[in-house]
Amino acid sequence: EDVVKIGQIEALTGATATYGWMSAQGSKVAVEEINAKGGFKVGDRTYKLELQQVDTRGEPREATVQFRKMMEEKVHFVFGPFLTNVFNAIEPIANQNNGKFLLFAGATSAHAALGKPDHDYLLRTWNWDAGSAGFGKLMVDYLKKLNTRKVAMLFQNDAFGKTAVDIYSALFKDAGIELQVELFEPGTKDFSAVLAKLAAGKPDILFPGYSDAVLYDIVRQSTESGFGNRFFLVRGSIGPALKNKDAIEDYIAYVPKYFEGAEKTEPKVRAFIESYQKQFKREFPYDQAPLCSSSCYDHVYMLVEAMQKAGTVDDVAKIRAALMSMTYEGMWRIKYDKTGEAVFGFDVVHVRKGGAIERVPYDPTKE
Amino acid sequence: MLDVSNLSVSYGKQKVIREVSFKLEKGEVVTLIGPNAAGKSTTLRTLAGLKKADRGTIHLAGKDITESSTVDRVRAGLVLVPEGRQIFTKLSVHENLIIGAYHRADRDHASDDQERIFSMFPRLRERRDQKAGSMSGGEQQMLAIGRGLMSRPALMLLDEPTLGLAPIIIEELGRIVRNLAREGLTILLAEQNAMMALGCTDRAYVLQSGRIVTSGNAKELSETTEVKQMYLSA
Amino acid sequence: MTQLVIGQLLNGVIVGTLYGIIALGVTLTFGLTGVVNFALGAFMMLGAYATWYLYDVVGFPYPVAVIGAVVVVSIFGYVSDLALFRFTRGNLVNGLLVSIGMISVFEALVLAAFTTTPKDLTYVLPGALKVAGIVLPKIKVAVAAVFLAVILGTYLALTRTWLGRAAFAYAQNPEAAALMGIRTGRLQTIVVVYSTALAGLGGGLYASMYSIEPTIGSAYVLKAVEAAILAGVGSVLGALGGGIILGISENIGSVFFSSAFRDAYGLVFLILILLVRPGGLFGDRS
Amino acid sequence: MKYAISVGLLLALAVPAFVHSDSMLAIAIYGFMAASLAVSFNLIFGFTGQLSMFHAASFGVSAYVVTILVTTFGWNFWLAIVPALAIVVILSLIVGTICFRFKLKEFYFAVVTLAFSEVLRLITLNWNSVTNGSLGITIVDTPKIWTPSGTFAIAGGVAWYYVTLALLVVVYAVCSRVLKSWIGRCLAAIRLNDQLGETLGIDVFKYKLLGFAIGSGLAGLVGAFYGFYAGFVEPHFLSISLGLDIIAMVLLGGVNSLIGPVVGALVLTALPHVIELSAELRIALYGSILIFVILVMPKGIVGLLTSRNHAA
Amino acid sequence: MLLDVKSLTKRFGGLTAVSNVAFGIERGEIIGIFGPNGSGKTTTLSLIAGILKPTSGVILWKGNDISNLSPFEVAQQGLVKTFQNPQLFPELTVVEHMRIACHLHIKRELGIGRLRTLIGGMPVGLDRLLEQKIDQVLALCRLSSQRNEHAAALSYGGEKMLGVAMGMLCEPELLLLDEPASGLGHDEIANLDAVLRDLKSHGVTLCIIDHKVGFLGRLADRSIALHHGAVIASGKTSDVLADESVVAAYLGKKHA
Ligand SMILES: Nc1ncnc2c1ncn2[C@@H]1O[C@H](COP(=O)(O)OP(=O)(O)OP(=O)(O)O)[C@@H](O)[C@H]1O
Ligand SMILES: Nc1ncnc2c1ncn2[C@@H]1O[C@H](COP(=O)(O)OP(=O)(O)OP(=O)(O)O)[C@@H](O)[C@H]1O
Ligand SMILES: [Mg+2]
Ligand SMILES: [Mg+2]
Repeated sequence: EDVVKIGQIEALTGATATYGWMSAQGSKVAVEEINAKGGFKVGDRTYKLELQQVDTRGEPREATVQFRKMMEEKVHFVFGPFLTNVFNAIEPIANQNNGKFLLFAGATSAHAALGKPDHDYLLRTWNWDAGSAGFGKLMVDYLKKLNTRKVAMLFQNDAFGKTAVDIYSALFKDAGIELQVELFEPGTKDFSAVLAKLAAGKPDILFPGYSDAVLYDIVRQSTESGFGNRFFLVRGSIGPALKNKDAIEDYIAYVPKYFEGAEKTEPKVRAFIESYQKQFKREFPYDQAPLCSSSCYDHVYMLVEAMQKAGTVDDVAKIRAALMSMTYEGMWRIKYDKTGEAVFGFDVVHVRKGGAIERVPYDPTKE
Repeated sequence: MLDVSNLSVSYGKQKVIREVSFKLEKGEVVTLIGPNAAGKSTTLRTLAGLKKADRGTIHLAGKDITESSTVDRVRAGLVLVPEGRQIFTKLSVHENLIIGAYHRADRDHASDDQERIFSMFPRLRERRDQKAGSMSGGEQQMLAIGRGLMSRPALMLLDEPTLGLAPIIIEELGRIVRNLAREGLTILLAEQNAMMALGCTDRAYVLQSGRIVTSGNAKELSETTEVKQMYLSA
Repeated sequence: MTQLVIGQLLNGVIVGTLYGIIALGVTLTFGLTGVVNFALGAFMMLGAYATWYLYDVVGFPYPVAVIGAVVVVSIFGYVSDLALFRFTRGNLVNGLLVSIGMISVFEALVLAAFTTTPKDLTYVLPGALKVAGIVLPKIKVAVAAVFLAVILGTYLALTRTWLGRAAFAYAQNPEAAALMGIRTGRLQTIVVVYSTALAGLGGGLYASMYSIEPTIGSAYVLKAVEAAILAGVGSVLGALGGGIILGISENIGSVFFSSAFRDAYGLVFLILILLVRPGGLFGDRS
Repeated sequence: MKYAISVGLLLALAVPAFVHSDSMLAIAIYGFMAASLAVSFNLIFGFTGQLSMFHAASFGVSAYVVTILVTTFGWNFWLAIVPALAIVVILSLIVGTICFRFKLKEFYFAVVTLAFSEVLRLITLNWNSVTNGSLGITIVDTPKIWTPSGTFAIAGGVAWYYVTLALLVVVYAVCSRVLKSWIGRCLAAIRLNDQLGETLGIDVFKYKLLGFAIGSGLAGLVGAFYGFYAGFVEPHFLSISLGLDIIAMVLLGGVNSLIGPVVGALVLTALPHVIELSAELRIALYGSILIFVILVMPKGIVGLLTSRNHAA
Repeated sequence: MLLDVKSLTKRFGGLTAVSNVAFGIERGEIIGIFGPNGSGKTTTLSLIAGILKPTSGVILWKGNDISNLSPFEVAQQGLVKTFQNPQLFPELTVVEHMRIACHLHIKRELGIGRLRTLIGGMPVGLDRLLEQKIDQVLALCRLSSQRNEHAAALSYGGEKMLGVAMGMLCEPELLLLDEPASGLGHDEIANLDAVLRDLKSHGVTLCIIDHKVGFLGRLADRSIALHHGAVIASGKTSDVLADESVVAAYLGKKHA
């Protein structure tokens, strides 16, 4: 019986683990499902998947060693990393192995590397803030429509925070919106001082980043102490809004999919959530970056489909070509643009005081 | 009161105390004299439970305490005033004394006893609130003795109590020891200063290289030429 | 501006009491067992999770949940003392590393049981007090009051009781303490367990103010260690004072300068104070 | 002992002839650099008795200085090491002078050096224009070596393997010479009873500072190389967790010798890659090993082995 | 005058531990310091040795004021003090203590040339000389048999003698001894007496505190007596010990 190895290189523990940990679970669900069904056929042979997940702990050095090992073990498909600094660290090693494997990266900094020489291996599975199909611009436009003149950005002082600030500073500038920026140390729980300081600048809306862990605290502290009750965010869930629904005025969030709603209307989403619950025997974490697990889940299936289309499990150039030319219909409809950046739809969710939810879907794959 | 028989103690492979036996009656003052490294401190530390004996038994007031912990021995009335004082350097004189009464049932009334100690060593009263660690060597020695008395022991072990004391205080100490014995306290002294020791004790044991070589009535012992030569001329 | 500053001054005090309660545990354990128990942060995290579990999952009333959490954490503390800390007494570095090892173990346990997903307790006491334009969340005020009461109670207990005296004596000379009839082993166990209970209480109340994750402890224990040192090890009220000074310097520093340097403000303060008084603000000069 | 070390060194020299796996070499290379850090740390910690939390800062500052000089200002790598070491030594002299003048000891010293180290980390993290903040700096240059048969770049696992092995040998040799000299005795006196040492005529302040500066300088030397092998520098280089990892390595190997930290560092670097476990289990295992080592082998691996020998 | 102490005063808070003390020491003599407990003897020697800083007053060493030097600088000038409570390097053996005490000798001998030993090691001749000297001093102090034992295993008397031995290895011109004989037995005191006389004959000046009046009374040429921090008597030792105020404050009864 033949196996196809899939590697996944993410932080599974440590302070930066939230997204990597969820991603790892999504691919795990997909792999177990596929194997439980007896694997998949390419040509006349049946293959099973072997998932190798390593924990970088968010440490670039650790990641480089683990990544080297994957390359030596001839893993042709690697998912991750999500973290920008980890991606930067393994990039040179990946370049040396160009042509031998495909990397389904998530890091924002991977955007800039797409299409560069020696980067044929690189695909970017999440269309993030930056780029033509990214949602950053759409979000800023949405704000503009609300007559926003000044935004206060409050981000974690880490690699992603810095990247986000760079991206959005430019976007806000183009849109003519004034910007106030404060960065906080990872691990901060009391935002009172920095919120008070930002509030003193009288912004129209607060733009906090970027994981639920801090969102719950920021939204609560900001509304409780009267520092502001309008929020705008591009990561995380609407959980904090619903929890403080009577204290907020507006809460506008980019959500790849509004899972609580989608679960009721889309059978594929329902199936995924059930499968997740069966696999891990726990509640599905709606407010914990469900996009990471679900998108990894979809991408595993998409990859399998691409292998079947290409008729090979190890000719990565062919598989890449197949990926680039296909449209996958899973929980999302996913395409790759010509640079290798994934394009798929997402929702803007606007929660208003009292908990009323308005959902504005965008689907760039249709254009 | 105290009955030690066939006590042997060693550090690692080195035997320091060999088959030592002796007895103390209630109210008696007995001295262990002997040159440096004879094993006096080791004997006392073993009696106090700070050091484990290899062999032999220790009975206090008829009870076998060979295996008891230091704390249990203190509670049974056996108190050691250790060599080198070991006072609580960061506590004041007053606090050091009070802590001496820690294990007593009536410890909340310990201040009466403190007065008694102050009258024995007036210097301590003058220094009541000074940090014990900053006191002179001799003052610390007085404090250590005072602290030992605060626990109202039945048997008190004094390890070189004259260490660093001025002659006038040594003489005073001799008087204090005799008075305490008269009040019913049993005292075991370990001393180099045989002159003082023999002057205030009833009986003495001479310890050499971990063995008891002579023993007897203090007066008689101090007459023997051997002891005279060895210990009294300093 | 003055409102902003006063508001943050008060917030600094409140945050400082939380540092203070953990710092008290640090100070007591260090003073008595010679070990810096870094795992107090992990105990605090356990306390927070236990409270969340008892309150939000099981459904006990909040105070009962907190008390339950304190009990649970104390049991963990007792077991870890019996199994581990007993063997590292008086050895700063070994104790430090054992406690760091424990952090890993506890974090792994919580991770396995509850995942990295942050938990946010159902609000216990929502709303805020507004006085002269300064807004203070009710829950923070209440929590700070409890911490203050506990620290002052500990102070009174330690200065007025024999247990406290014995503790101080033991810290200085264990052998002499034994000669005074002080049961040293038991005393140390009491202190280790008490400081873990404090951490459990800290965690339980923490959970009512902030969201919780398996890693919350590490930041707080560092702050607590800084507070304890700043105050001078061994000083009970100093732990509180040190915590408050740290809390204030962080909050006020963040208002006037970049918040990205938040942790540095307390540290600079710490360095300055130790240079003027090498034994800490409330400690003796030595 | 000498014999064992020589044999170990010979074996180490031969390794690349047998091991062709790039990731194995990478583990060895990181192991050597960790070992160099641990050995230099133990000069301050094990032999002078100062629990310095400044080691990661020395390491990181030097890594940054060399990187910035090379990538931004186009300096030659070897030349850039000189100012980097100078800066590290000066910083350690400043920090050391402050701590030792004010007689900060033990835990107080640890926390104050930690404070300095954290302040430096925060500066590195937030001085965006120079350090590129949290993203760190990617390094593409490779240092070159001149030999009679031409210059060649230090690139690839094997070259770095030998370079870092040489680095370890240099660091080890420096520490060993220092400890065998009169300085070593002064350091021991300081560690065990500085008041007595002072009355015997030892300038406690000077030798404390000397030990601290030598150890920190050596950490700086490691930092200079580290970034160029890893391919990046980032603010985590100065983090507390690196400092704690170094302590763990030293204790695992044994504080009382120079070779102990080497052993501890190699073991701790390799361990996570040898045993593959789920993430939760792995941290639990790491914690348990740490606890086990300290409770069961308080003298570390080397201490355990040598005491066995003595008994036999 | 080798050492000249002028109006030396030391206050601790409200307590004046040393008050206006003045005395001089000539090269080659042995001077004794007597006085009741807490009279300021140790404090005086600590001031001279630089361990404490005087509140006021000057300490002239060969004419230079040394009152603001650190202990190690004072030691380098040739003034070494031993401790009343024995001080040790825990973990080290007796001979290792002695090697550390050779620090000043090596420093004097090699100076900056010590840097060369970093590469080449210690000159063989010097090394051998030092080891010989260590053995000699250990023999004198009756510590030879415990040469390789941990110093913590010594009895109290042994610890005190180790202090004296280390002091001797520093090769001081003036050795300040704080109660060297306390805790020593008769035999050891006799030996100490001989050792100190021998030191004197080799030109070392000695200043000794002790409560063993018999021992120090025989040894010291000249003495001073302190009481409440002030000098109450000075001069020939026998005269000082016969002084009425000394008898009243210190001896309790006339000393033989
Ligand atoms: N901790 C120890 N480890 C090993 N040997 C020890 C230890 N303590 C004491 N000894 C040895 O035991 C012997 C007896 O020592 P001890 O301290 O009992 O003598 P002592 O009679 O009290 O002498 P002194 O009058 O000098 O205090 C000595 O040879 C000493 O070296
Ligand atoms: N650091 C200090 N702080 C406060 N008082 C001190 C300090 N050091 C010494 N003293 C006091 O100064 C006085 C003189 O002390 P010193 O040690 O000089 O006495 P001494 O003559 O050596 O006595 P002894 O014969 O008992 O050793 C004592 O009363 C002591 O309590
Ligand atoms: Mg003794
Ligand atoms: Mg004295």
